[in-house]
Amino acid sequence: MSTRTRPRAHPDDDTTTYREALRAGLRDALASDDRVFLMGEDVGRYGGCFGVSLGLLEEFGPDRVRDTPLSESAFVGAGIGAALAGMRPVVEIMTVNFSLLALDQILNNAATLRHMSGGQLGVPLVIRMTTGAGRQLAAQHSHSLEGWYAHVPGLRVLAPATVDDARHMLSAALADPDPVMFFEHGSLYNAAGTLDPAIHQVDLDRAAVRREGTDVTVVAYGGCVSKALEAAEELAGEGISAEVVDLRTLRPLDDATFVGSVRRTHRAVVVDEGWRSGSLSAEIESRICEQAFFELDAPVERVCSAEVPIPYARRLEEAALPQPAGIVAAARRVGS
Amino acid sequence: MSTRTRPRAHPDDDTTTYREALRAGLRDALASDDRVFLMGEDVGRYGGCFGVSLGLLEEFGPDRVRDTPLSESAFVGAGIGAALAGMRPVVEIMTVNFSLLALDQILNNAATLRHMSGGQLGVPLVIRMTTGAGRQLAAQHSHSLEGWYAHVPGLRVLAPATVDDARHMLSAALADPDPVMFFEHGSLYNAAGTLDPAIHQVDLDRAAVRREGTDVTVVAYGGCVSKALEAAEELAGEGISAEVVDLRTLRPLDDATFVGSVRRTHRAVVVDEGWRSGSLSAEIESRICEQAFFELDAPVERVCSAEVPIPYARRLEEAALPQPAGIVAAARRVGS
Amino acid sequence: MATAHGGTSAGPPKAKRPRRAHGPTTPSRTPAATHDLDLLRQMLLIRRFEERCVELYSAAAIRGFVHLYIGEEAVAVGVHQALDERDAVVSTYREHGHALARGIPPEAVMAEMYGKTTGCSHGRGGSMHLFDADRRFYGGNAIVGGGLPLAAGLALADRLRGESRVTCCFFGDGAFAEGEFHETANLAALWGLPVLFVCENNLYAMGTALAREHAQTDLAMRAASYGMAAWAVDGMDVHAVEKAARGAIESMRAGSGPHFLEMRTYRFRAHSMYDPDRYRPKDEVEGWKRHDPVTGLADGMRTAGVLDAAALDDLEHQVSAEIDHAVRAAEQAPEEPAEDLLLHVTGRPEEAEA
Amino acid sequence: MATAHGGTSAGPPKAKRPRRAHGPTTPSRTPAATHDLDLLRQMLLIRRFEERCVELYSAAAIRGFVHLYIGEEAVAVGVHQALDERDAVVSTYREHGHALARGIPPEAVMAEMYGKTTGCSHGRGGSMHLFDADRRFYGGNAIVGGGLPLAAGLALADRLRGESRVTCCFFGDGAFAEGEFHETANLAALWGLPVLFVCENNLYAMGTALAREHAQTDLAMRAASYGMAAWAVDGMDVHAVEKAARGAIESMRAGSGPHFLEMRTYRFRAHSMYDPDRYRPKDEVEGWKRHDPVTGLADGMRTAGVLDAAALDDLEHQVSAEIDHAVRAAEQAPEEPAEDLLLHVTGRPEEAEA
Ligand SMILES: Cc1ncc(C[n+]2csc(CCOP(=O)(O)OP(=O)(O)O)c2C)c(N)n1
Ligand SMILES: Cc1ncc(C[n+]2csc(CCOP(=O)(O)OP(=O)(O)O)c2C)c(N)n1
Ligand SMILES: [Mg+2]
Ligand SMILES: [Mg+2]
Repeated sequence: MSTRTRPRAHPDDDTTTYREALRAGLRDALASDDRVFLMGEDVGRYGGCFGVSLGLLEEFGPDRVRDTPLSESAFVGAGIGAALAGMRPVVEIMTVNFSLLALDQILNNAATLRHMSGGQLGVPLVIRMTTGAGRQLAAQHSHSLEGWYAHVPGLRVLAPATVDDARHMLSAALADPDPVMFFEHGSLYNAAGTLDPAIHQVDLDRAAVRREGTDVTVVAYGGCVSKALEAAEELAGEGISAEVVDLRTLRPLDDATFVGSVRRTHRAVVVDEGWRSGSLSAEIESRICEQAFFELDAPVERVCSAEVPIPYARRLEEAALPQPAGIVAAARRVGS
Repeated sequence: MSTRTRPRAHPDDDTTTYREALRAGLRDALASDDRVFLMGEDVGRYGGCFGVSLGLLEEFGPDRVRDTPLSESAFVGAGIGAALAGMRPVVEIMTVNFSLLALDQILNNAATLRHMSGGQLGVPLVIRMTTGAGRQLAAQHSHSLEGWYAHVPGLRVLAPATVDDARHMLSAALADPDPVMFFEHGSLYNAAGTLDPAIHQVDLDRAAVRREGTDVTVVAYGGCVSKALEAAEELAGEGISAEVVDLRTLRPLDDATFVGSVRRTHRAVVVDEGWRSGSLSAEIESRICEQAFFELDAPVERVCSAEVPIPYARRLEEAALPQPAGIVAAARRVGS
Repeated sequence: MATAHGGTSAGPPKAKRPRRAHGPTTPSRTPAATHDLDLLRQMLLIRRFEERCVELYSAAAIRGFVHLYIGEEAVAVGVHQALDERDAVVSTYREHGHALARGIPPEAVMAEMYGKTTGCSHGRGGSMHLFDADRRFYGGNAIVGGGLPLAAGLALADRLRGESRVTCCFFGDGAFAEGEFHETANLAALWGLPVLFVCENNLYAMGTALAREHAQTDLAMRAASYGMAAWAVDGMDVHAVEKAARGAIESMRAGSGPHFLEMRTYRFRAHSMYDPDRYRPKDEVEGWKRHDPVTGLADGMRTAGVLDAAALDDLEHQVSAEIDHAVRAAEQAPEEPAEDLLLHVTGRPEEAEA
Repeated sequence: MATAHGGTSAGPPKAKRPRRAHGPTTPSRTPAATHDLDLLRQMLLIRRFEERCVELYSAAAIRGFVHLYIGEEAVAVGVHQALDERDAVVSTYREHGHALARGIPPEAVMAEMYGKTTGCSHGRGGSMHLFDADRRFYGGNAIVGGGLPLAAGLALADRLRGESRVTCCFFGDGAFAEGEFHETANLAALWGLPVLFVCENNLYAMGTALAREHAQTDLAMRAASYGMAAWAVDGMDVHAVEKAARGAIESMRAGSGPHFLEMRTYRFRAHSMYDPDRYRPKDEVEGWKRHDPVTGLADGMRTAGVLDAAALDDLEHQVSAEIDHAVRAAEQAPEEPAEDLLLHVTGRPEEAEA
């Protein structure tokens, strides 16, 4: 199943968009558990800044689809408090760029209360947000900071890249006893795909092999999965068989799947929209090097964002971000 | 020169503490450039929460040694604004734990304004803070988040580990045209050492080899340097010659020094007080693997903090943090 | 001050509009009339500039997020009458009006929207990040509330150097809810910093009406609780805005510390290009449009006999030509080559690659 | 309300102390006298408990940061009279008093200070992170202002479920300057959440006096600007505190939304064990000590004839025995083995190692 963006043909064809899939997941959650509520800036009357929650206010009312003031620290903290009290809040931070304002609450309360209290408390909370660049939104609106969250013990971090994951990850996240960070890449909302009718739930502990291959392992997540698949397609034309692993969960990492793949292909390219230095790609590379050192035939290559605040100008932005061509080139460099 | 903590013998011996060295650096800066001022919570009347700025209010007055309200975002942002206007502020955030409240200002303004403005603006600002664990301060007061800052283009990140660096890095930082994050490990303030009279300035672009060796390279920074040296001492007793590299600057990383060392020793251990997953240690390891892949005789080992909010109980805290014994064991594991 | 400015009111407050006395029309314009003509020209420039932006956005010549100031022009233009070049300005993502009123040439702003090297941020910033160091225009900030602490710092530098400059910080009613506002207001008042807080209360933060973002919607009163002078102003009336700003800034130059002006205004367009504007009653929008600051001023001038159809036509032509020129120049300007990507990350070019 | 509570005043405000009427002493105590004895016992327990902590800290039995509540006992004890077990409490790093007043057994608090498994946070939290889920005591927060948003969320849950519970959040005058206070106050007032904001204004945030942290030092007045009921209380008088808390909470249970109480109090000791306390004038400290809430209540009771030396002695002995027992129990309690380090990181034990 491809998640590449393409316009929906007509509303009654058999595809669904990532946005619609997310909305269906939210609707399900609200309908099936009255401890669940959605809270965030403009999730209600406006319908969500990217339209994800459109219609939910009308369906579930203002108590359960709750518009907040511009106060990221307070409403994220309030989500934590409500979770402590037994609710199952879904808090939307419009974008990862604003999540810094709530980071103290996330790190020092959500991720930590269970441990500090000696296991007495739990924070079953889902925090959703848009992440990533690619739409010429410039330096303050183009961050990919998932890697930071993936550094924090006590959090689970998700990056749905397909309509199936968009559709089903939320219910799994809400079943988690701990705070879950849920990253939606901004370039995916209009991506359409066909929901697999066989899937009713997803396993958050497993990465997914999105394409099988034998010559090189390309590890990606979120908005970069479709770029990796595009690169794999191009590599196939050159006779290089690339296996594409979609991490899906950034914490805890499913080493077994991607290291296992590298053990078979002996070569790896890691794709990450974060700035290269200190990005999650370094952790992936390190785990590969630690666990498959003697099976690696070449140094791991990383394809990341350039170390620059993402510029507005289109050509510069494109140059700053991982692109299929760069993934192809890296796969060639590892000698596959 | 060892930076291991030991009580000062008497005030007129020839050693100085890390705290005193920092204070001397601050005093110099205030005395020599009237664009410099120090600002932060309790830097004035109280003398700094760890006593670093004791006496400076009396010496330079309340305009230049400025107590702020508890408002990390506002006073860090005010430092950025004052830097934009041509001042050279030194902003103290009591500890890295509270820096999250100012992280939006640091990432989205300090690190980004130069680029967003197409090079018109610069933010010559130094932000000092205490970092690290080891004093039973528990989960919210024991963070090591230097790695996060080292991920951000536009910042320089320093981690002085010796009295010489504590003494001289500030003036170099103030000469930098960009925002500099200055991390002081809380366990070092009382560490005493002898200032090298030959040193009058330091090169912020270079890591330092603190101990030469031939069998294994141990890379460390900040509060872990003395632990690495202790481990090296013990390893020497076993006939293993460890080279200890003190990174000093965490962004930009001086790959040449540590990769060069590994090329000679063929083995590496990276020590980092951050939580292992996604810590700076992964970036160091990745660079080693990328640049010295064919010279490495064994997978790199990382000695990091356990993936747990740092607990209060002494025994647990000790178990959570990198310790010399763990470094020794890792060096043995890499087969040196 | 009582507020007729609730989220459900269908028009601006019926505040008295202080008017400067105009003499009878004479062949040579009075200074007041000349000033009014200039105000009108500036507001018209902003209005027409942004209308052109809408077209260019549809044509995909401009990308990213674009937030229009249409309806709020009196605030930027009125406040800028009282600022001079030594002063500093900190703005938001809705800042075309502030930038133009500050005197940044339309070519430089338009080229920035095009992402061209001749843009006022060299194409790196786009609509939300207009900068002009020479004019002390410190952006363009896309984090709501993110500019407030900067403004305090700019003002602090002036205080430390004993300069009588002021820093003007624009921000919205939504930003007032962020912790940054509170911290900065306290800091500025505590330290007596010359910050002019200009709160553009357009009744909405994106789709959220004032009464759903604030427990207490009288923002000026709340700002006053920090111990600074604060009052509300009819933000649809450029004269009222100018008068209030002059009063505040005069007092600030004399050392009286920060001032807060709540500008009661309204955006006529949606929040951004993506916003279908589902959350505002049509008649509310129409009600406010009847108080259009541009036509309001023009009407007043006509009544006073200092503006006729020909003069207005003239103005429209001037403005239109200026914008045409800006667009042409932007179209022809060079794009930056991808090789230059890593410029301007640090002031130390040698290590641009970290 | 005029404030006699400036940073330089050498004593507490001379507020009227509302007293409950005591009848003449009779062999069987009146309910009021019984209640007073209980208040005294609780305050004395906190006082003596912390005095013991000082000794234990010197002996290195307790480590980390320890912040003493000595001088402020009337606030915790008075407020807790009005709370019941369905309510929730959110506290700070200066929370021994809150925890003990909430009814967490001294053994559990002392064992926590020792880092033992029998501690109320199983030794993982220490002095700054006391928790008791059963008693709805949600910590113990070492980030100044960090507990405020949590309190709003706890209260929101109650609101959504239609419960008439309240959440009491303690915080300091310093925390009032953080953006979190502003955002939370607005949220609570906007949504009518049953949060009781108890601001312990002890005139200092570490070494920074009130007037150097706030432009406007009348904190109750400023809280009122959010549209919530707010008033100042003599925090050295346990009866005044109790009365104010009862009034607020009664009104909150009836659905009147958040309330704010500014407790004017003073810490008799330094900020923490590391603080040489160089920033407070000696006579200021001495002045406040003359209004010691513990001796104040005891003196009042003696005057009213409901406490004699023997009874006080008795109390002291009881309290001392209780603390002795807590210390002994803590000393004998087990430490957690290092192998258990990774427990309680997530609720999913299988992946404690990430
Ligand atoms: C910290 C932060 N949160 C959310 C956003 C998304 N956002 C952009 S503009 C806006 C509304 C701001 O409203 P207001 O301050 O009233 O300004 P206006 O747009 O009305 O001029 C929001 C929510 C943001 N940019 N920054
Ligand atoms: C966000 C944050 N900034 C700074 C600190 C360091 N700190 C701990 S307590 C304190 C003073 C707080 O004062 P106040 O709120 O008045 O409470 P008090 O200690 O007087 O009870 C400071 C600055 C912190 N813990 N958290
Ligand atoms: Mg607005
Ligand atoms: Mg205080």
